[in-house]
Amino acid sequence: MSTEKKQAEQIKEISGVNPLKCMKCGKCSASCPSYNEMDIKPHQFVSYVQNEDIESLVNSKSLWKCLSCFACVERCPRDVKPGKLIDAARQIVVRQKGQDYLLADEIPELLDPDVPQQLLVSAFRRYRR
Amino acid sequence: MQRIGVFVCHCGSNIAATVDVKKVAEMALMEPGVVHAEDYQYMCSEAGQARIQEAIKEKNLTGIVVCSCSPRMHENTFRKAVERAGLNPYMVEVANIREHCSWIHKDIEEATKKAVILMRAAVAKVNLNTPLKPGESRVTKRALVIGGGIAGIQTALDIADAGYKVDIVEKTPSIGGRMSQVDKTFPTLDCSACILTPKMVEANAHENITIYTYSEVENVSGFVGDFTVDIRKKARSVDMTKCTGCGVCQEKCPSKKTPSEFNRGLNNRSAIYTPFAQAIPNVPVIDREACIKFKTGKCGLCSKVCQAGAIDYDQKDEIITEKYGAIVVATGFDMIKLDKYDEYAYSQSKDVITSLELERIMNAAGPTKGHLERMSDGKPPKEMVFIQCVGSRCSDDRGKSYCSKICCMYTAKHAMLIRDKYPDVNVTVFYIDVRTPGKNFDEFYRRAVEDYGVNYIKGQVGKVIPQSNGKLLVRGVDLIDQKQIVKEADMVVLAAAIEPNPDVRKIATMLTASIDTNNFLTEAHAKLRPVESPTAGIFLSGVCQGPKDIPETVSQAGAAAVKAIGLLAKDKLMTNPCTAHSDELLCNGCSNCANVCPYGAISYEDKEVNDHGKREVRRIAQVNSALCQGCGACTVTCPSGAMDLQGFSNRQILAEVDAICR
Amino acid sequence: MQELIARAKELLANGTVARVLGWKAGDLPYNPEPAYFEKEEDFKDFVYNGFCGANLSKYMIEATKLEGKTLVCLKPCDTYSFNQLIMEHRVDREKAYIIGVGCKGKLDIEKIKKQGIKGIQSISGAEITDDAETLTINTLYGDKTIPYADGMLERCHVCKGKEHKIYDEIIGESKDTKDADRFDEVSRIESMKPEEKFAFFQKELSKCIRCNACRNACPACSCRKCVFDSNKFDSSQKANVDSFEEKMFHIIRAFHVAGRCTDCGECSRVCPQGIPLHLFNRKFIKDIDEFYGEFQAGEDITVKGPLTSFTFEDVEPSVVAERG
Amino acid sequence: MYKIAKENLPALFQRIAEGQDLILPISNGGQVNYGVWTEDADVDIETLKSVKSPKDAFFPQSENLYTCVREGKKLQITPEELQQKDFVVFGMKACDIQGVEVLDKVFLSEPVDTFYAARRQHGTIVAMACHEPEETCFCKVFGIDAAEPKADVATWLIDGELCWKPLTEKGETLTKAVADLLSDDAAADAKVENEKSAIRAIIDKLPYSDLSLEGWNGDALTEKFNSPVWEELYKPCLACGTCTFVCPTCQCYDIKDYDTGHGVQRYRCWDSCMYSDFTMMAHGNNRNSQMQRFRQRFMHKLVYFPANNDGMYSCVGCGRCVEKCPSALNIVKVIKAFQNQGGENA
Amino acid sequence: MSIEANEEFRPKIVAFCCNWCSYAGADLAGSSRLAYPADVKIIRVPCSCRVNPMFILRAFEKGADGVIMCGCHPGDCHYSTGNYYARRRMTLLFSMLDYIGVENGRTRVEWVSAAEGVKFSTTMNEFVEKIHSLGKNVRLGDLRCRN
Repeated sequence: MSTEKKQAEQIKEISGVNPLKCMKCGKCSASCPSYNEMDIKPHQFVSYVQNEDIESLVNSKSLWKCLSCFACVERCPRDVKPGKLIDAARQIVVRQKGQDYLLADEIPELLDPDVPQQLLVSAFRRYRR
Repeated sequence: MQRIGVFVCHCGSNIAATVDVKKVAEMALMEPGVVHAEDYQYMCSEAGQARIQEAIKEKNLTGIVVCSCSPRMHENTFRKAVERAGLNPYMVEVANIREHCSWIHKDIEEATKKAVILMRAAVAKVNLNTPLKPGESRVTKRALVIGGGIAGIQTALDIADAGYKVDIVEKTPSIGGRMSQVDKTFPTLDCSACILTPKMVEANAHENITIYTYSEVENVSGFVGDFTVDIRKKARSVDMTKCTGCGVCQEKCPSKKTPSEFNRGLNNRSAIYTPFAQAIPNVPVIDREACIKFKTGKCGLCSKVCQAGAIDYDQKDEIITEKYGAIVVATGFDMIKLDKYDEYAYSQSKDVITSLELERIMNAAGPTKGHLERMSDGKPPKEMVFIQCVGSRCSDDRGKSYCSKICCMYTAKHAMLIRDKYPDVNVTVFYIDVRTPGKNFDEFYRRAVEDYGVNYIKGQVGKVIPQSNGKLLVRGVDLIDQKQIVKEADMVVLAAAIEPNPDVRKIATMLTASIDTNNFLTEAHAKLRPVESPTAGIFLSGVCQGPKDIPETVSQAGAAAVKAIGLLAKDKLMTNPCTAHSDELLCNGCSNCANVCPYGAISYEDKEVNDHGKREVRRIAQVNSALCQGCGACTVTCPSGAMDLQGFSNRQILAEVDAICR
Repeated sequence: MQELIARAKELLANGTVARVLGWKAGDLPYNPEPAYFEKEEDFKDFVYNGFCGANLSKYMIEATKLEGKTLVCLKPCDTYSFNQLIMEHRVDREKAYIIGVGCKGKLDIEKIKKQGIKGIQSISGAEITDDAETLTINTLYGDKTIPYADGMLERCHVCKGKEHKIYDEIIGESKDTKDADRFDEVSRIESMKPEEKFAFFQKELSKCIRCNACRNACPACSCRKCVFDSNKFDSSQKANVDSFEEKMFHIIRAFHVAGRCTDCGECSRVCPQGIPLHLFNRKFIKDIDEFYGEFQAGEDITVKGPLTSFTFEDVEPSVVAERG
Repeated sequence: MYKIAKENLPALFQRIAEGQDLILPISNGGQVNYGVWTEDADVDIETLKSVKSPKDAFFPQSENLYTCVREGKKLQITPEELQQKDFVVFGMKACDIQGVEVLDKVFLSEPVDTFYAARRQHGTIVAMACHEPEETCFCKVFGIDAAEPKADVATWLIDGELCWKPLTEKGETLTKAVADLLSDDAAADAKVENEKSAIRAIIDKLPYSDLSLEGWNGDALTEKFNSPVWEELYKPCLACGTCTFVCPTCQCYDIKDYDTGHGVQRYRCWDSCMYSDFTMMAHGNNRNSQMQRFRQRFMHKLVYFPANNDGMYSCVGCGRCVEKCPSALNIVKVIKAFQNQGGENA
Repeated sequence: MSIEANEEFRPKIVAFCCNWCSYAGADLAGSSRLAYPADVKIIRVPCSCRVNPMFILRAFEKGADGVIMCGCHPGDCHYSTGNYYARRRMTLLFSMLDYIGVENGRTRVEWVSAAEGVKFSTTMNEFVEKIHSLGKNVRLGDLRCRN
């Protein structure tokens, strides 16, 4: 199995998403609050995984622009959940980086007293895995 | 001992490519009772059948096993073939070595082994087969149509024209159904009422048609050719024979706060009402929930103003029991509830409406007298957004997995009509795909785009947000231009999915007709028997079977009528001989079998039996073979094994079990 | 007992009933047999005591076919069986005159003998009239006493109550002798590992001699001809050839009475090998209670049995595996 | 007279079981029945009566006769082998031994039942005197002495010792094989004599010991057969087979075929005259009421059998049916019923 | 014909399928070429309510390693109520088999409609796999049938 294929399989496995279920309606992109910031749009994520182009996904800006608000997951009529794919791609990045990710111990040093708790949790969710 | 012939079919290469058919035939000769075995290219062909017939004559065969495709496919073919050779048709058993063997296994040795076992099981069974003779039952020459929409009306008219009596049962106060709510029809844009009303009138006037409106089917018993149906005629509180349809009662009625069902709740109606002006019969009903007289005992205004003296507050529900030979289901559809689609703000804003509501708004007899206006403030809209596939093509539990089929076309129609009548209104349609298979359909859609300037955007809407300025903020996506679209609209129209009428479940249970996971009635065969239910004598007309537009509905309605006529034209029917029967020497008369019989086919009688010389009067179960459908529920509940099923007897099934396990 | 005899004689004399179905004293202190009494002088042998365990409902299947009414003595638990037989049209209520007889628990001679008692010459304390809490047994090898409860049948320890469910009149006091939960043993087995369960039943059923006493004594097994006696299922009878047959026989026996079995306990009482056959029936009863709601066969003749009814929401068979 | 301490019995059983089967009373699930000895078997020689009689040792409840295997349209028939291995039945009581003699009359007379004959030939019976006879026993009525059983070896269990006395050649052979475990003790003779009289004294006190068999013989056939007493007697009978299956002398069997899927196994199994399909034939049943079947059992034991076997009854008074009948019916009640009837008529 | 130790275990599996839904579902699995092991042999019955517990015990007696019953989905029975009765009967029977120590994976009920060829095939694949994991049925078979 090629690396690309392996990675694509890995993403599918982590996210539990079957990209073949997508009917390309675009409701995810229509729902996305970060749409304009993204280079690869939410609905495209699905076809990237389908086409096994994980490299592009991993290097995209979108990966870190997604707020994990899960609007796309909620509204997707086909139960495809693009948000989960993005999450899974992040996981791949984290795994590639090995141990080099945010640890709980590091937080106090970084902590700005004005940072809202919510952001902290969301950041942790994004960078901790 | 039977003299059995085994015939192994190659089915071209369908079977022969994976099953060693020669080997199966050779092994068959080893089985007890088998005196003849052969294989042939196509057993179901003329020549194949002839070989069976020849063998029966030459070798005096008493039982036949055909190893071929599914018995659901050709069991009848082979039964008829052996009958022509003088053998009882029920002496045939089919071993399914195609669907259950050659098509699912690749390894030849393995598939052959399995085919041999399936053949053995069939031989073991046929060894115990006995000749069966179908009984006869009469056909009541009257049909029942459940549902008085365009499907029901058309079916009833066609059956009636063929000379048979038909009754239509309609739940609402008038026939007409969904089509009567529609303003214009695609792709011709004729006025729906203009083409429907004449049919309604014709049905009402037809000497062979009886219409029961404001009525529901309460109970169904019996079987093909001889159904007995109880129809509940709900109390109308108005004497149909006296009412002249003048309408004064409706004008004077002081209770006018009930949302109009016909206008989809967009305006109100009186407590005594006819749903719409062209209603048939043109006799109002009193909605007892809303009527002041019924709620408080005071009022009685309608009775005072009725010159014909037709108001009858004491009227009671009436049960009409009638016999029918055939039943056609035409229960139609409704729009799905949109409460799970909160992102489209349907429940938050009056200006987010469904397409059917738009039909009423566009209709001259509707709540706005045909003027396009916002339901919130009555202002004419400038920006309209249509959202497609709301609840259709969904794989989650919020919507339906199927395509509702009619939305693309009616949305094009709406867009076109609006642009035609109100050229200053901008119309945007968000779509996933535009599906236009149908005569002149795509041309119609292209006209909306090319001639009327409707803005079609490929992409879905993610959210509709009601604004404080009364407008609706629509956030969608344009997948072609790769940009998110945020747009202010005055009205949003949702193409909500259609679903079968929720009552159909109850009706299907009464009819013992099967229903699919989406509550559409199942057809007997998806391609070859699309208007028949698997339950004999039950036919399907219109959307109750699957989404359809009007022309399709009308043609299916005609087809269902033809099938019903075909049944009614027969004087007698052959009944299935595979029915239960009780061994009177074993029967305890305990009633357990009657308790589980879904057809009420079992009764008891005190009968003198001769039990090996001992004469005794015993309570014995009797099966009415015309009512028995052969399910076998009784056979298992019977503790003594007195009840057995012909064609699937205890010993036959056990013989199959033994043959498979040996 | 005297009141019962007097009333029975009276009903016989005034022609209300043509015969009386009760018990006749045996030739040993503990073996009275079910018997018919038609003449006044027959009553000299009439007995009703702690050893009259037989459920006479079963005999009523034949008795109600006879000319005239039959007076039958039914203990509270027997009346459930009688009701069930009415439901299944196996007895004719019109031809039965039911005297609900008092019961303070019936005795199990096997259980008494298991306590090392042999050579029995006489037993006192088994008479239904006195309130003796002990049995005094006079034997060739000396006198023994045991508490009444220690000699009671298993079924009486899980007594369904002292209420007669159907009767024309009641004579004598009854006592609820319940001092255990009837599903305890079933639950204990349920909690075993599969191989333990299998070993348990293998051991018990290996004793079976296929005498059919359990079936023939059972008021629910009232078939004119049992499936195991007819050739409809090719199910052989009376051979204890292979362990499978006993399992087949006992599972099907219990299945055929599932939902109809009143848990009268006759099967276990009559088994010559002391197999706890009620454990099969009670398993079905426990499952029915758990899956489909509490149900007591024979309690109410207007209620359909659990295997001839259903609800749309019934549990799926996979519940068996899911329960673990 | 030899003897062996009770605690050495396991060693004795082990020795006997070397090279041959040992069948003896084993307790299983609270019930004592005869079974093949194994090291972990729970041997119980204290309990007077096994539930089933030991007749299984010579006439099993079910035994194969032959096996047919079908291949294609060919049948291969393999008869079951006759018993070839020696075996010992230990602990049989005098009544059960008389039961075997009844079976001998049936199976060893012409035509000889070879399956049975082979088992008789290879079986050695070690009998035990009845230490404490019970109230259901009535062997005395049939002239059986429970105190002194006749077998290949007779034994008495007295005060923790088993006294052992070979009576036949087979018995001597067995005794030789286990001689080192036994000790010769002349004093034992006296103990055995005491035991015998104690047993006989108890037997005289048993409630059934004075039962009279007067009038029960071949001559009484018609009179007994036509008696109205049967019509009353049979009524509590549930038509189960308990009495016949626990009986040491009931010898009726049925022959059945079992479809193995590959062929047929023909076996015979005990039948019971209480069953509705007893002697069922193609035309039906010649005893089609339970009264007739009930009568058959007792007429056979007390009238037909003695008529054909020089007065030998085919009841041995073991009392198992007395104990086990679910309806408390039994042969004693039948015998008594006729006495009473006779008295009244006279 | 004794089974050699190294010979692969090929379970015998009996599937009772109702004529209207499950048998048709099996046909659809066939025409869709959805493979499942050849160990499964189907017996056609008119309705799941025709399946007598005796049939299931008989299959085990004669050496079956697993028995599965398929019928129409509850509510969809061609005879309207048959599968409801079957559901109760099988629940109780399976519970009893479990109670006497028969591994409960050897029996299964699955509702398969005429349209569910995929479900039929996956169910059969799963079931065969389960029986493989349980191995040969040694607790319920009749010894005389083994050779």
